[in-house]
Amino acid sequence: MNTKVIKGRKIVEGIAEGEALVTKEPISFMGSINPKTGYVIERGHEIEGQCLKGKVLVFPRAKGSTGGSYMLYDVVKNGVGPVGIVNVEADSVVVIGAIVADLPMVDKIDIGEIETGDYVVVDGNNGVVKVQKRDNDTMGD
Amino acid sequence: MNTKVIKGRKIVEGIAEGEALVTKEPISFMGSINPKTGYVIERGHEIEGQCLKGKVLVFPRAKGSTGGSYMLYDVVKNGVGPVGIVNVEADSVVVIGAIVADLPMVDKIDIGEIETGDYVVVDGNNGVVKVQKRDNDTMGD
Amino acid sequence: MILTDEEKRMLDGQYGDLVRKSMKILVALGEIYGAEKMLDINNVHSPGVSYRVAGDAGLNFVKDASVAGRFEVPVTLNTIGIDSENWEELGFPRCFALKQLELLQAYHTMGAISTYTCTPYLVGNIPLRGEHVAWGESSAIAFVNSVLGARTNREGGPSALAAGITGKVPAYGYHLDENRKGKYLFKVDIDLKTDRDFAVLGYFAGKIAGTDVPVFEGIKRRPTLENLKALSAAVASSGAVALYHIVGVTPEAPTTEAVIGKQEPIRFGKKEYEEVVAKFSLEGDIDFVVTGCPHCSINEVRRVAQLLAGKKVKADFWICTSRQVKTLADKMGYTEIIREAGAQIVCDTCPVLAPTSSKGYKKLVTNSAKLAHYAPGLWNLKTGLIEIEDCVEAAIKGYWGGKV
Amino acid sequence: MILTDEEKRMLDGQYGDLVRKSMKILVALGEIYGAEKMLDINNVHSPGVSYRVAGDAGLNFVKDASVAGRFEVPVTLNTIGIDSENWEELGFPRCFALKQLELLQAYHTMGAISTYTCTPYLVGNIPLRGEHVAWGESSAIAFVNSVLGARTNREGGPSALAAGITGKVPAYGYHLDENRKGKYLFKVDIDLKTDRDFAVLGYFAGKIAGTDVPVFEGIKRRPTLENLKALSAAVASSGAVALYHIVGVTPEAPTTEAVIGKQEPIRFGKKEYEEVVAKFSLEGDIDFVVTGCPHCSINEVRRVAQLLAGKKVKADFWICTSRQVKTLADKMGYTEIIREAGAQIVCDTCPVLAPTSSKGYKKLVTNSAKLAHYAPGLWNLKTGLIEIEDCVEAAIKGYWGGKV
Ligand code: F3S
Ligand code: F3S
Repeated sequence: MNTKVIKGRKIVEGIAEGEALVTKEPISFMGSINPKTGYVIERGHEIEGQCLKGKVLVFPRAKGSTGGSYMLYDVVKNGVGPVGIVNVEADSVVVIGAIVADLPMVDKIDIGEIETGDYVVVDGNNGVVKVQKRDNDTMGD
Repeated sequence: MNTKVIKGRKIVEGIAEGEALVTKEPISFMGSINPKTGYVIERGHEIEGQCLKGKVLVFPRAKGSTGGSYMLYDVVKNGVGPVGIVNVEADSVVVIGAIVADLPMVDKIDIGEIETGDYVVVDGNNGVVKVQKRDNDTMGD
Repeated sequence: MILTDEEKRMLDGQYGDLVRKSMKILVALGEIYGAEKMLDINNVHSPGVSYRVAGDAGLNFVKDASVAGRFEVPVTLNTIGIDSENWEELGFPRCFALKQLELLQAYHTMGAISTYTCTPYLVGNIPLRGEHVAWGESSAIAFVNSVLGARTNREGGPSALAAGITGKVPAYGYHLDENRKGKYLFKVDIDLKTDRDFAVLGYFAGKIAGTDVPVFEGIKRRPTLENLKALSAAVASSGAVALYHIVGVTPEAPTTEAVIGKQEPIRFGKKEYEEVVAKFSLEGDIDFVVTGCPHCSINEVRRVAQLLAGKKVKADFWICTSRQVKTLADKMGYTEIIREAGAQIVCDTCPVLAPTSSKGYKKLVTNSAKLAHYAPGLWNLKTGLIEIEDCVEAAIKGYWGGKV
Repeated sequence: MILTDEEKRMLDGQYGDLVRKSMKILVALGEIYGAEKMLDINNVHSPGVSYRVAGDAGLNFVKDASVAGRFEVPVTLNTIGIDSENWEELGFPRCFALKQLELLQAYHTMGAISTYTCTPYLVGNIPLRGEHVAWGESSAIAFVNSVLGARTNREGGPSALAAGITGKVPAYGYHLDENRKGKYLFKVDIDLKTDRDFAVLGYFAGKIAGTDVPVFEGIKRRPTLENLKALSAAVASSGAVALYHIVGVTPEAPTTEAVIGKQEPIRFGKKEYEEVVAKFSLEGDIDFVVTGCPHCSINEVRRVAQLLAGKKVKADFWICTSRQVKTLADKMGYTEIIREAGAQIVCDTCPVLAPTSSKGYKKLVTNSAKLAHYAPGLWNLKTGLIEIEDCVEAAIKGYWGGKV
C-alpha cells in the first residue's frame, strides 16, 4: 500500500480522512456550493454536480464572497459538507469557516499529487497530508 | 491735499470711492454682516455695530463660510453694501461675490496705511488704491 | 503572537465566554498567518447577515453570541436576504423572511448598525487612509483597501463578529506594508468608459490574480466612484482579490515602479474584453433585469430613471440599492418614475443574497460582472453582461438582440 | 490663461448665455490667481442653497440660471434654510420657507441632487485621492482636501454653479501641489479624545493660520471621522482654512518634514485649550441645545439617543443631521427615543443657515466650535462650547453649571 506523506502548513487542528474530491479551480463556498445538499452548483465548474459530503475537498485556493465562512460552517453542520480541506494557499474566508466548524485543514500542499478518489488523511495537528493512491489494485495489503 | 497711491493687485475691475471703514480682523460676509441692513453683527468684532453702506471696506482677509459670496452679492444688491473692497490677501469666496456684484476690488495692499474715515479711491482696473488722509484739516485744497 | 495583558485576560475568559471564544478565533487566525500582535480597530463591516448565507448554523451562532455579546466598536451590517420594508409585496417567502428578521434581531441586540448594504462607503462608513478595520463583503473590501487606502483582510462572518466584540484583529495580510505591493501588472490598452467596462477588466484580472494584488496601468480617463465600485466587485468574484492599484489614481500607486517595480505587463485589450463578455452573452427573450451590484449610487438610480421615464417594462427589473440612497431617490422623484415604468427599487438585498425567486426566471441581463458570475449557479438561469442603457432597453422590450 | 478651443467656444457664448457667463466668472477667477489653464471636474458640492445665505439676489441669480441651465456634472446641494419635510411643525416662518422652496426648485430644474447636507461625504459623495472637484461649504472643503486628499478651492455659490454648468474650474490654489504644503506647524501637547477637543484645536489653529495650511503633530490617538469632521468645521470658522495636515493620519503628511520641513511648532496645550473654551463659556439657565454642526453621523445620533433614553428635556434640543442619516436613525429606533425625550431630529438645515427663531433663545450650548462662533451674531444669544454628554445633561436640566 503506497501512501505518500506530504508536509504542509497546519491550519485547523484535528484528523480527518476520506475519499478526495480534487479540483484545480478555486472554490467559493458562497456561490459554488449548495449548503443544503453539499452539491457543487457553480455553472461550468470543473466539479460541477459533484457532492462534497464526506469527502476531503482538495482545491488550490478560494475565491469570491466573504459569505463563504458561514456557508462552509452551514454545509458542515447540515451533515453534507467535506470532512477536511487541503489547499495550496488557504484564504482567510475559508480558514474562518473551518475554525468555527472544527474542520481539519492543511495548506501549502502541492495538490497535483492528489487525485479524486485517492484516500486521504488530513492531519491538522502536524500539517501533514497522507495520500493512498486510488488505482492501487491490490486492496488490503 | 496729500493723497497716497498704493500699488496692489487688481481683483475686480471698476472704480469706486468713498469713506474707508478699516478693520484689522478678518471678515466673513456670512456671519459678520447682516445682509438686510449692512451692519456688522459679529459679536466682539473690531467694527461690530458699524454699517458698510457706501463705505470702502478695508480688511486683511476673509474667514468662514462659503456662503459669503452670495451674501456679499445680496448686501450690495440691497443697497446697503460697501462700494469697494481692499484686502491684504483676497479670498476666493469674497472674490466670487465681488465678481458677480461688479464690486471694484484690489488686494496685496498694506492696509496699515489706511484708517477709518480716510477718503479712498479703489481703482480695480489698475490695481491701485488712492488714500486721502482723513485728519487733513485744510479741506478742498 | 505576543498578546498584551488585556488581550490575555480576554482570551482567559475574564470578560465572559463570548469574548474568550472571539479572541480564540482571532488568535487562531493570527497564529496561522504568522501575526506578531493584535491591532486595535474601531470599524467593522459584517458579512454573513443574509439568512441565505448564514443558514441555520450561522443563525444559531449569532443568536448564541447575542445572549450576552455587545459590540465594542461600530459594526455596520452588509446586505441581507430580504427588502426589510416591502419583502411581502416583492414576494419573498415568509418562512425565509422570518428567519432573516430573527437573525437581524440578534445583530441589533449586540448593537449593530442596520445599513444592510454592500456599499457602506456610500452611507457614511468611510475608513481613513491607513486605518486598520475589519471588513467583510468582498466588493467592499477591495474598495476600502484599494480606493480609500484603509487596511483590512477578507473577514468572514465569525471573524467580523469577533472583531466587533473585541475591537481587535490579528496583524497579518493586508494590515502589513509588505503585503500591499503589486504582484500582477496589467496594461490596459483600450479606453474604459462605463461601469461594465471596469467590471469586465476586473473579472479578467481577478481570475489571473487570484488572492494576489493586481496593478493596472494605462487607464487614461480618471475612473468615477461607480467605475471603481464595479471593478471592486468583479475582481473579488472571479478571484479573491482584496487589494488592487490603479497607477496615478489609487493612493498607494503614484507610479508603477513604486507599487510593483519593473515587470512585463499582461495586456488587456479588445480581445480579452470580448472573451469575458462572451462568457456572459445571451440573446432572445429576457425575463429578469438587475442593476445595482454592488448597490446603486444616486447617480446610477438617476441614470435608470432618466432611461425609464415614460416607458413600461416587460421584464421584471430590480434596481438594488441601500435604504439611504432610496430616501434620496424618493425625494428626487426617481422612485416614482421607476415604479410607474413597472420596475422595482429593491433595498437591503440583491438576487445573490436573497432566496432564489419562485418565478423561475430563465434569462437575466445585468451590467455587473459579479451578478453575471453568481446568478447562473444560484438562480439556475443564463446571464448577459451588457451596458446599463442596454439593460433598460432589454427590460422595456423584454428582449435582447445580443450584440456585444 | 490658455483655453482649449472648446473652452473658447464656451466663453464666446456658442453654448448659450449661461455657459458664457459661467466661463466668464471662472476665467476672471483664473486670471486673478494666475491659473494657466482650466481643469475638468466631475463633482460639485454647491453652497448658497439656503435662502438665508442666497437672499433675494442669490435667488434671482439661480432662477435666471435655471431658465436654460442644466448641470453637466453631478452637483450635490449643501444645507438649506428649512427642514424640507416638517418645517411647519418646527415653526419655520412660512414666507421664508416658500422662498427657500422656490430656490430649491431652481436648483432641481438644473439637475442638482437634493442631499441638503454639509456632510456630502456621509451620504455617498466621496471624491477620490487627488481628484479635482469644485466644493463649497467651508467644513466640507477642509474635510475633502485634508482627509480624503481630493483637491478643491473655497467655491462660493456662483463659482460652484459655474463649475456645475461647465464642468470646469481654473487650475489655481489647492489644485496645485505647491500650494498644498504646510505653513504653520502646531504641536499638540494634550490628549485629544472628543469631538469638542478637536473643535477647540481647530478653532485655535484657524485663527492663527487664517487662509494658510496648518500642520498638526503630536496627536497620539488616531482621530475618528467625527473628530475630523469637528476639526474641519472649526478651522474654517475662526479662519478660512481649506486644507490641514495631521502627521501620520492624513494622506499627504506621512511625516512632518514631508509636508512642512523643519519649523519651531506653535504649542497647543492645556492653557490654549482653556482660552478657546473660555471664549464660549456660560452658566445658568439654558434654553437651546444644538448638536450636529456639521450634520451628525449615525454614531453621534446613537450616542445622543443612548443619553436621552427614558429622560425628558427642559430646553429645546436640536439634533441636526442629513435626511439619509435620519432614515437609518428611524430604522434603529433612535428617532423615536429622541422624540419621546422631547428633543428634535432636524434634517436639511441648522441654526446658522435657518432663519433666526422667533422663540428668542438666550443661551445655547453645543459641542461645535463653528456653531458656538456663528450663533451669537446670527441668533443674538450667548453660546457655551461643551461636551456632547454635557449638552444632553444641560438639555435635561435646562441648566448648565459652567464647569469647563
Ligand atoms: S451584496 Fe452587493 S456586491 Fe452584489 S452580490 Fe449582492 S449586490
Ligand atoms: S451647514 Fe453644517 S457645518 Fe454647521 S453651520 Fe450648518 S451645521
